[in-house]
Amino acid sequence: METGPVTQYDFTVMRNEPVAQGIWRLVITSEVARTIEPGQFMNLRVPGDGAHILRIPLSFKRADAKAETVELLYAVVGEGTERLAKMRAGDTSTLVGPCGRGWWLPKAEGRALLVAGGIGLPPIFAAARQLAEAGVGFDVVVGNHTAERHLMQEIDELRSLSAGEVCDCERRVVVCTDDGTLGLDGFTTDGMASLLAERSYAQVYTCGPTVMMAGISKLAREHGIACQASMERMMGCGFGACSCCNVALVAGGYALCCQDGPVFDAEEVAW
Amino acid sequence: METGPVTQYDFTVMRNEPVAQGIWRLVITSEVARTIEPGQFMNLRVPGDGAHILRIPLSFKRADAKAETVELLYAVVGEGTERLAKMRAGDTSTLVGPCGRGWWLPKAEGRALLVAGGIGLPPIFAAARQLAEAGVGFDVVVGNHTAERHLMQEIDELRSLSAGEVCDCERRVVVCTDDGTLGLDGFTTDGMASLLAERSYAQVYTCGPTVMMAGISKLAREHGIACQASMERMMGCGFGACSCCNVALVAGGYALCCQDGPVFDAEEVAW
Amino acid sequence: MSTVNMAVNLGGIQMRNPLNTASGTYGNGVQFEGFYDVGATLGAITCKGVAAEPWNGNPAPRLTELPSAMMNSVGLQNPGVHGFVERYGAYLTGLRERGCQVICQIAGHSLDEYRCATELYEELAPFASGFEVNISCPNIAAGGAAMGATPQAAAEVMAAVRPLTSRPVVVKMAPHDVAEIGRALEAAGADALSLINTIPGMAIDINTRKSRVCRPTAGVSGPAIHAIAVRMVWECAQAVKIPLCGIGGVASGADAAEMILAGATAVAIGTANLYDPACAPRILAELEAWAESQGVSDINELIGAFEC
Amino acid sequence: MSTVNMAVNLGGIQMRNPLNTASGTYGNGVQFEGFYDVGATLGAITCKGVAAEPWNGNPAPRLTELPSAMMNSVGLQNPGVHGFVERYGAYLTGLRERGCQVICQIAGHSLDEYRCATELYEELAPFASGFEVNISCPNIAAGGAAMGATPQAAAEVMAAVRPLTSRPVVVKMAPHDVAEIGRALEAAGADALSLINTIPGMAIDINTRKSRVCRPTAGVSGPAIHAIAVRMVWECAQAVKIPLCGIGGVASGADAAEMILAGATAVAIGTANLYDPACAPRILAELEAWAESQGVSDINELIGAFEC
Ligand SMILES: Cc1cc2nc3c(=O)[nH]c(=O)nc-3n(C[C@H](O)[C@H](O)[C@H](O)COP(=O)(O)OP(=O)(O)OC[C@H]3O[C@@H](n4cnc5c(N)ncnc54)[C@H](O)[C@@H]3O)c2cc1C
Ligand SMILES: Cc1cc2nc3c(=O)[nH]c(=O)nc-3n(C[C@H](O)[C@H](O)[C@H](O)COP(=O)(O)OP(=O)(O)OC[C@H]3O[C@@H](n4cnc5c(N)ncnc54)[C@H](O)[C@@H]3O)c2cc1C
Ligand SMILES: Cc1cc2nc3c(=O)[nH]c(=O)nc-3n(C[C@H](O)[C@H](O)[C@H](O)COP(=O)(O)O)c2cc1C
Ligand SMILES: Cc1cc2nc3c(=O)[nH]c(=O)nc-3n(C[C@H](O)[C@H](O)[C@H](O)COP(=O)(O)O)c2cc1C
Ligand code: FES
Ligand code: FES
Repeated sequence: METGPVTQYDFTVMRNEPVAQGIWRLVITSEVARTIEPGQFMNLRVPGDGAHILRIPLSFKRADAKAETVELLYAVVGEGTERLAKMRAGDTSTLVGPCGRGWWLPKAEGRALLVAGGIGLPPIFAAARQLAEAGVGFDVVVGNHTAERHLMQEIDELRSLSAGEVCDCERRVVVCTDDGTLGLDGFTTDGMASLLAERSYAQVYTCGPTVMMAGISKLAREHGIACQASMERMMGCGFGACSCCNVALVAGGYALCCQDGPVFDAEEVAW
Repeated sequence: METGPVTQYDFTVMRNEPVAQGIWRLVITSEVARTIEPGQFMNLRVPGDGAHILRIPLSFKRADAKAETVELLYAVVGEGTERLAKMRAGDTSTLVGPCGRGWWLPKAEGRALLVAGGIGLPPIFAAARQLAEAGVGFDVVVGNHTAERHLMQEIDELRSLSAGEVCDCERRVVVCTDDGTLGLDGFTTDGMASLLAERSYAQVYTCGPTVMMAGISKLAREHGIACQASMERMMGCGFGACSCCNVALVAGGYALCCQDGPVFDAEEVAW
Repeated sequence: MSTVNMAVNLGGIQMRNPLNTASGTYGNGVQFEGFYDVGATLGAITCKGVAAEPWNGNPAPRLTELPSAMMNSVGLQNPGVHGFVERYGAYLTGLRERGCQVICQIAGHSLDEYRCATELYEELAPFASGFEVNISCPNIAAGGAAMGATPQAAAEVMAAVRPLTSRPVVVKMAPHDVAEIGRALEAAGADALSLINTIPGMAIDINTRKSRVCRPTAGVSGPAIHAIAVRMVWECAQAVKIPLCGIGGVASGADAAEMILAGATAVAIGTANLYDPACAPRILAELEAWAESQGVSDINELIGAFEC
Repeated sequence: MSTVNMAVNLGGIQMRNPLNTASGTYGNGVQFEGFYDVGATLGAITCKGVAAEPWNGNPAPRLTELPSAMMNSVGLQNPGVHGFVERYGAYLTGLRERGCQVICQIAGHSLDEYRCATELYEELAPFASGFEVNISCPNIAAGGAAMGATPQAAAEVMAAVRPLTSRPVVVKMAPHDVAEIGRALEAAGADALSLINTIPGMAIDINTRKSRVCRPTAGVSGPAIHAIAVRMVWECAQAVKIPLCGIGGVASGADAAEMILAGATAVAIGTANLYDPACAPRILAELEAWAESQGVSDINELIGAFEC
């Protein structure tokens, strides 16, 4: 039986500013910070337009339980995220959360490989912090169409993140662009392949466009590496009430992205 | 055949600020200022909420054709006017106008009596300026529920308005409140009655709640005075395209408020 | 200029592009001349419903606002065919000369009234490119929607009007059983169908416990009904061979494109004309851009091109 | 505490207040326990439609957004009566003990499946205060809406289920011919009717020319359909004597009040639960405040109190 820890919290905008081409950083204060785990998400009401009834589901980059702040990164892709970009410091609204099931620590010993595509970076960043805190070594592949979309601050932070990590080798952070304007000229699968040629991994974590994640999880499977993928679906509710966010399973039938995910064992997903 | 001089103009907010309890002053720049006449109105799109598709019809207080500015006064009464109150200097949108048929100058010689109830003041103010410019003497009755709703700046301006007026007697501006908190303790009909006891008039101009205008026009009729009333209806379009804004006529059938009005000969309206 | 042929044929009404206007939301065209050059822009306009004799329409209030929609109870206020032709005949004659087709709408409370209005139009309105028979007004006590409620009733109206004119006859359908009624109308000789009329709704003032408009129910229109309208156009398109004019909540080129993909030959703008009166040229430009993006040389290739 | 008696009786289901939830928009209640005390707040909940055997439901995507609305094509994904009782039986038993009625929804593709599900519920679900028979799901290929499309078909389902249970049976109706079908269901022994289910709609991605959801049509719900739903509740209330549960776009106490004035005994919150999951206590408070403002001592005095 599903239990219902998901609830509604108020939030107040502290900062909301563009940080890369079409990408904004949002920092909010909200009690949800106390309990939300890496890979979980929240469903924000962006006030103003009654014609858009659905909330906006967003993962987060970092939550500070003590300060009760959450840092999010979002791409402005449509009407709702455009409206979100107009919220100002001090504006308030509500969010539903913490939603879903986040990342789990690798079940096998060994290094982790994190692969983020586009705006898939925030939950991958949260996973990186979790791994660093748990002392699990990891490398990162971050891909984007073009240099200007890259979140340079986060890439720097990923390089330096450490919180007791037992580092047997230097962390690699491979930056790729589809158009070659920064770092490796290619897809994240190319970045992953280059790392796989050098190192071995016990666990892959990935978030990004579905076709990318399908490629990453295929590569992981071919190398016998466990893989977790954070999936995206349009969400009616975000907490298991409507069955609108189904993810097809290899075993047949569907799981609910908002409740059984968003993080899935990539092996179980019928890509 | 109706002709179609009504068009769509851009407007830019210059000022938008509260001036009395629940009443705001809006100053816009827009080309509509060149042609709009006292008693006509415009239909403003207040951007932001796609669930509210209709525009907001507003009369105006003053238009400056040269500076291309229009000054409006509006009461915040619902979702649309609340949204309007959030527009800031520099914000832009569109308006449809100039809509409808405005006031006409008195057909008979003599003094005019202007009676405004509540947020009916803006078109009455515009009529006052028109009369002052035409050299027609007038008195004014301005009513409101309570002192805090009164537009004191406009009342002062109404006292001093003159532009070549041939004044045979001092202008009277009677301020009333339903609750006695300012001026005469009573309705605008009481204010009108007190003036009628002293002076005679060739024409009454009125704008305010329908029941008030019905009372004023009845009083005018009883005293044999012509009366013009500016009517309000929910507006689908504001320029004669939908027939949603019907006003019942004494002669039977309906006129359209947005096209045949908003200013009607009060005698013709089936109150 | 568009590289795509935009001309379509709505049951004999040859339109330079698919854009039409929904009856009752466009005055009789002239009200929009201040916003854009009507004659140079639209494929056709559909005039307000007119009966043989003048109708007063319903008392106020006729309008209320709903989420992403409005609801009207105008009740077909109209000056009768004589009055209509007197006031608008010259303008509409000019409009046709400017290349915009003029569809005159026939309203009635009974078969006789429909017949009578058709005969009067035939006599007085040479400018009419064709007629639209309104059997779906939800806002009148007799006639209107009742005339279009069943396949039999709808076909009777069509059969009454058909012999009286050789010009194209479109029938304006209610949002109800559109496949079945569409087939009956096609069999009775309709040249085209337009759908949908407003969807009956109800809005109650909870303080007075009375309707927020003059009658208990009224007609919902606007963006809120668009998806429902597209579905009905698609259902009707599966059922008939005659062309359709898609109506309901169209406010953008994308909305119009959906109608065309669902099977509409023409698309009429309704409520959007009221709140966004300059929308038609924008919608047309968006529609053309879409047609170009689809790599077709003729918009007719996109009619019904929805892929299941 | 309200000074107005809020208790109502929905065809034998005794509710402490008129608030119910719309099937498929409320999980099975437990999902809302984090938002408010479900057992202490609602008059009843209606569970997700469940069939005798588990159904996978439709493939992704099942959801798209529309103006003031959403459109779903879930297709009744459900774990079957066994799975349902196993997972939710304990919770729902507790819910009833907390004073909230539990309405279990019966889904099926055929008369046999409806019978089978009813029998299984009778055997396994003592916690059910009553049943709701879903004859109106627009998102399944066989059964669903087809089972409720005509008065005859609807009455057949009711007649199949009726002998199998002595608990109250509500029938969930499609937005279609509600007066006529309502009368047929009443005659076939329904204790109450709930309406409306979603309105079929269609949304096309104009670039791919494909549906934006997994099937060509899907079900529109939310504020956009409220006025249409109120009208149908009113039409149905004129036609039948059994009580109604009003559903469609209810998002405020005022919306619920409109349903009651139009003739609904109970009111179910649907889509609003999804985007505003904490709404029920607020709606209840608003509804109580309204009832008080109307100067009645019992909310039942307001049922059908709309003044024409
Ligand atoms: C669990 C989860 C976590 C997410 N985390 C982030 C995040 O951290 N940062 C971020 O920028 N975005 C994130 N998203 C995606 C984000 O929710 C959508 O981009 C957003 O809802 C689009 O809203 P809109 O109104 O601006 O766009 P719309 O105008 O609604 O649509 C624009 C485009 O976005 C797609 N889209 C709309 N809603 C969703 C959705 N719920 N999921 C996926 N795609 C959608 C549409 O298909 C369309 O292509 C996440 C989505 C999910 C499900
Ligand atoms: C020709 C004309 C000129 C007007 N001039 C002014 C003006 O100068 N200043 C001013 O403050 N107001 C004026 N109004 C009224 C103004 O248009 C409404 O107050 C406004 O549209 C309310 O919008 P809303 O969304 O805030 O309110 P809603 O939430 O839509 O409604 C709040 C209340 O306002 C009423 N209302 C809504 N729309 C209208 C409307 N079009 N006409 C009348 N009442 C309405 C409703 O019945 C309701 O009681 C004028 C109206 C008309 C028709
Ligand atoms: C104010 C108004 C008046 C209408 N009058 C008529 C009419 O006279 N005849 C008719 O067939 N339809 C009439 N309609 C219906 C429209 O033509 C159209 O079918 C409907 O509004 C749906 O389209 P929309 O959502 O784009 O407005 C009217 C609609 C509105 C809003
Ligand atoms: C996601 C979703 C799933 C639904 N599933 C069911 C269902 O299983 N059984 C049913 O009778 N109705 C179902 N419905 C219809 C609702 O119960 C309700 O009748 C409809 O949504 C209209 O109400 P609303 O506008 O308040 O949502 C579903 C609706 C939605 C939005
Ligand atoms: S979004 Fe509602 S169940 Fe997942
Ligand atoms: S508001 Fe449309 S005709 Fe007057």
